[in-house]
Amino acid sequence: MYDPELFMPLPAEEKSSAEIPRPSRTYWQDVRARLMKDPLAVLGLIVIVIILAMAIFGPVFSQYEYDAQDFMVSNEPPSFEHWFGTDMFGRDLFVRVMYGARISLAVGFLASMISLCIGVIYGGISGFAGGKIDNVMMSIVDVIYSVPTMIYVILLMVVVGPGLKSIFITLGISYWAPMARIIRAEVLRLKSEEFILAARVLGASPSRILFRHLIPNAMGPVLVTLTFSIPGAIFTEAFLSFVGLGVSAPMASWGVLSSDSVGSLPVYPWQLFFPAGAISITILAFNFLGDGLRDALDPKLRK
Amino acid sequence: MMHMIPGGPFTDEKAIPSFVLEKMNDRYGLNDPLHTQYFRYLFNVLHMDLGPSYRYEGLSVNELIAQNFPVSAMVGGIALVLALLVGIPTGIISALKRGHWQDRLAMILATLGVTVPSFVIAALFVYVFAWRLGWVTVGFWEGTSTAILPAITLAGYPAAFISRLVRSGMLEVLGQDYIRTARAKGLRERSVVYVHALKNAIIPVITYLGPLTAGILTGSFVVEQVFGVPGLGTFFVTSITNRDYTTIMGVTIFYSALLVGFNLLADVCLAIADPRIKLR
Amino acid sequence: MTMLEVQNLSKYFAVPAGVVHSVEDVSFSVERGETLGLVGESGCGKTTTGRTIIRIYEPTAGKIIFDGQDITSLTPREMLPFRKRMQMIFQDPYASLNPRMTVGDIVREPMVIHGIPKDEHSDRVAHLLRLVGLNSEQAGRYPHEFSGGQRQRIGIARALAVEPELIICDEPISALDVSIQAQIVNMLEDLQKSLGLTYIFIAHDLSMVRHISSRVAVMYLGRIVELAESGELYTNPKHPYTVSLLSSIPIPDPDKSDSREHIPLQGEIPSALNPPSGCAFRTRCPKARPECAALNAVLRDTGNGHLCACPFV
Amino acid sequence: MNDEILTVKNLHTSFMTGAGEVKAVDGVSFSVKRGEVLGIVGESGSGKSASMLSVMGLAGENARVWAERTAFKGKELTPETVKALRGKNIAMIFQDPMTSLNPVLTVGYQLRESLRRHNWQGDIHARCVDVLERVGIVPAEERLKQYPHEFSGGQRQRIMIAMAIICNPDLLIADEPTTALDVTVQAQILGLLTELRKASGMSMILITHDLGVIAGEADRVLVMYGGKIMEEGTRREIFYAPAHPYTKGLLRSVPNPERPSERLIPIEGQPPDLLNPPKGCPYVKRCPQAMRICLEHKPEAKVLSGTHKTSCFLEVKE
Repeated sequence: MYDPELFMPLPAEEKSSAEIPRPSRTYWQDVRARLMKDPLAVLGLIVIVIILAMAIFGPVFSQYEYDAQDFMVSNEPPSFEHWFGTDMFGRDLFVRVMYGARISLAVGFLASMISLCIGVIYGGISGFAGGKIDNVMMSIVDVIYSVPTMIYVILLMVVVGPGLKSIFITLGISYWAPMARIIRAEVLRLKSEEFILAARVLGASPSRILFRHLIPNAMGPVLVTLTFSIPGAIFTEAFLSFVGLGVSAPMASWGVLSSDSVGSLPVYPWQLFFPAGAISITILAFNFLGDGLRDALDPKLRK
Repeated sequence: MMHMIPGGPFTDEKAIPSFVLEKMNDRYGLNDPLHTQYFRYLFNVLHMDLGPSYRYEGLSVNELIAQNFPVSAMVGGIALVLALLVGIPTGIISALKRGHWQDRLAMILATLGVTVPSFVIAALFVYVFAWRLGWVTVGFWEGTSTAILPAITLAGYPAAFISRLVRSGMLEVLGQDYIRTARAKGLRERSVVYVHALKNAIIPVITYLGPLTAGILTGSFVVEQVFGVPGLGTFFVTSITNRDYTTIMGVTIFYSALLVGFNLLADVCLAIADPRIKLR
Repeated sequence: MTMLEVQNLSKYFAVPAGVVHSVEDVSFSVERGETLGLVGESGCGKTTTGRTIIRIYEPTAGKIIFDGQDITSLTPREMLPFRKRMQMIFQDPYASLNPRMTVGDIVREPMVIHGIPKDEHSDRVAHLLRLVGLNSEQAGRYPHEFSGGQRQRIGIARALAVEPELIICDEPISALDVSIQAQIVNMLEDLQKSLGLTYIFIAHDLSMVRHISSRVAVMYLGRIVELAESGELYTNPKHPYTVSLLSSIPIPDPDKSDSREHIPLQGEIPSALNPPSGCAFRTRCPKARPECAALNAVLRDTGNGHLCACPFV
Repeated sequence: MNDEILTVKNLHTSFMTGAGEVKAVDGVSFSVKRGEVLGIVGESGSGKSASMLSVMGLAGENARVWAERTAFKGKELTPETVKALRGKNIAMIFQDPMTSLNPVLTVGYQLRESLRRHNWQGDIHARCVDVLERVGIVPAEERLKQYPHEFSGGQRQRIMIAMAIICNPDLLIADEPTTALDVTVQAQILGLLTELRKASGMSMILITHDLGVIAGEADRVLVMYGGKIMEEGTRREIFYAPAHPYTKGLLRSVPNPERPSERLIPIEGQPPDLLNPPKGCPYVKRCPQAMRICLEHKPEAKVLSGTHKTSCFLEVKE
């Protein structure tokens, strides 16, 4: 069985040919690939897209107006005419829930964006500056933290007065504290990484370090926090509306719709069921997406 | 800050004669310069006096809190204990049975618990248990028996959150080097899990005690309302609608003091559970 | 010709528990074209010394003179031209490259910062990658697609991009496998010859330091205890710490390992928060005497430029 | 045969990861004799730790372990019998003393629980004080009450050793016991291990990447690469008459203490990708003497002398 050919020296080209290069992928392509492998996260994403689409286009295509009253059909149960039934003024609940989605989602996204902006700037400066500035800035956050957010929000709402605009403002300026903490922790962690030291040794300016090195690397946790803070804001809005501090009639967020129907719950349970279900499903979808995103970004799973 | 609110506490639908208004403002010291009012209030708060209520004539905020808080404390206390009793075991089970049906079920329930708002659960409970099944009455406070349903509702979110916390804590701890050491020593799986792993995995739960209390507090605002519990939460929400400044302020200060207390308690527990942390 | 002179350099850090004396009154000079080794165990201040020289840390006291100019208190703007002449290679090949940038961007960044004309960038990146033994087609790839040794090469290419004269190598091989370490050390030696570089080589692997360095300084608890020509230091160590340290290095040769004398040290390095008085090594020194607690252990020349901080040798 | 404490034949271990199956150990056979020190040397990913963890049943949930035979003192090992031996007859110490002790339990508790588990006959407290004193942690009475964070890295490794020897094991597996420590502390720990071994006559498997440590401590040596044993022999055979190109390359790539400034001869190339291992010899891509056969076929171990074996086609060729 001796085959002298097999014992010939192996030329250098053939050594390297044994190497199969894996396709080059950027970090975000990697994350997306992992996210798409998570069925719950994909489901969450699909649900969010559907809800968004319904919120934006739904009311336009409906034959009913969200504030059109029709006493002939008040308190109707769900039917072919009115999919979710009607309320005590005979308004179509399906349209009102879709319209409520606009408000709830707008609150969720805008309030999160406001708190994200404040949090990123505040936490970024605090972590980047370090030392005394950091101590003072974080003490302020700690004080804000010591009062439960909801009490803080309620007090602010009482001051600013109910309404959609106040909800944006209040949520935006009260939800930035956790965001600021996360950003700061992330910046502090990254700041001592050797690639940041390398940039400093090269003489990179603080703004270059911040924008080229720190922020792109801190984006992962920020994105995760954002996906969790959107449902948080939606929930808070619903909560506020429920205690009577939300948007005023005839506008209707999901919270207002739920709140309005609590009184008639024993008789017309569907009036609570649909808006409450919408809130729950939306929050659930964002949570699935957030969980999936967090796992996809986890460096421990990276190979 | 409270003075920025549009409308005063005595602006009402029906017009009050101006001299009455004047007299009332005088009685509550609202005609003094703002800073005098502020320092007087601060002084009183430091002496545990939260001042008189604007709305409930002849009652001080202290008395009102004393009147309403015990009910809330009972509901909240039951909820707290429930959250821990349900959350910790389910967390451990789902970590140990990772990937099995027990874990899936526990995590689906936990996700629902975290995502379904408390007022939705509250309303659902009222509908099912009070109206459909007629097991409980709502709106009449009859002590402990009526406290159970609101307590379960309040415990939902924290129990779910604790369960997730314990699960991820256990999973992380079970991958640590010292667990490998414990196994290499030939210890029984029971002692590995319940002594070596649990003692470490429980630490985040202790840290969560402060926020947990805050969550139960704020949850009580709506849950008490839906169930008709005559507690501090209901009272606080009513005060907001009534613009009863001193009461709002007073209850907020009371809540904050309560939270500071619980945070302190949590810190003490943490120092006991984790020898690396020293009390300063 | 002196490239770098460090005079009485100290660096303290304030921590909640007190003040850490990381670097205490360190003086040495580095000649153009040589490699100065800086060795010691963890916590001895060798990395802090390197980072203070390159002004990532602000020195607490002392002077840093680079090519005849005092750079101790230059502003970041004034420091910029010196950053072009003085670079650093880091320890952890996984943490020292920005994971969100391509290899090409990483090597190009120094050129952007130092205003090298844009049209030269691509050629220079390709040239640098070839210089460190990588393929210039790999410029579009991300750091996580490379092995530890390859990543360390990328870090070296980045440092070389500004054509520096002095490179501080901060434990460049300690995170690498034995078979890869030799690749990197050989490459550093080749680059030194072809580009006329000066190195400060920080490491805890004494045999590698001996191999690459012309002179070696031994640090203990923030101070230099001995400094000599590399051959002299290893064959004729004078400070009791150096003697024990050298006797502790495992030798990859069974017979020599068996026959040599071991001088074990008692205990471990004391805390830099609260260093011992007098000679910092006295708490572990096999030859400690009562007077060590009070003496001022400064480096002195024991002949032929062999400096030692112990007065009893 | 009675002389063999541990026998392992044809061991395979794979780890199931998100990116695919990692073949960490691929057909490893060896034995440890009474009283000897078996050194296992290899670089990261060579499978040296994974093979020992597999034998001990500690490789983790995502590991698939298969072996033709594993035996302890001639008795076949099963997953159940291994459990009974752990901590009592076979003890293990790990690389990172900072993370290998439970931070929330006292040192005393962590020592006592081993004794309790293995039904120690005698005074448990006295035994704890005794072993702690033997590893040089004094005053033992007070230090038993302390927590791991109150000790330095070297002291924690001493405590790990105390925990390992507390039940008088027949075999101690030391997985990179000094890698995380400074050289002077490393010398202390290695000295301590030798002293304890000589006093009790226990065998030891010493896993390390440091050729110097192996040269000083081991009686016999296994050289591993890419999940396989490349060469096996006595310490002198490995260092003075290496047969495998990898062993030769490894020895050449560290500075020669006799001629310290002589240029090093590195092993070119990068370590193999274990997700995608080469079909033949794992070293083929870096081997200066690689042949065509090495690309497709796995070499069998060839006995060169009573104690010296190597897996290389160069030996077969001659």
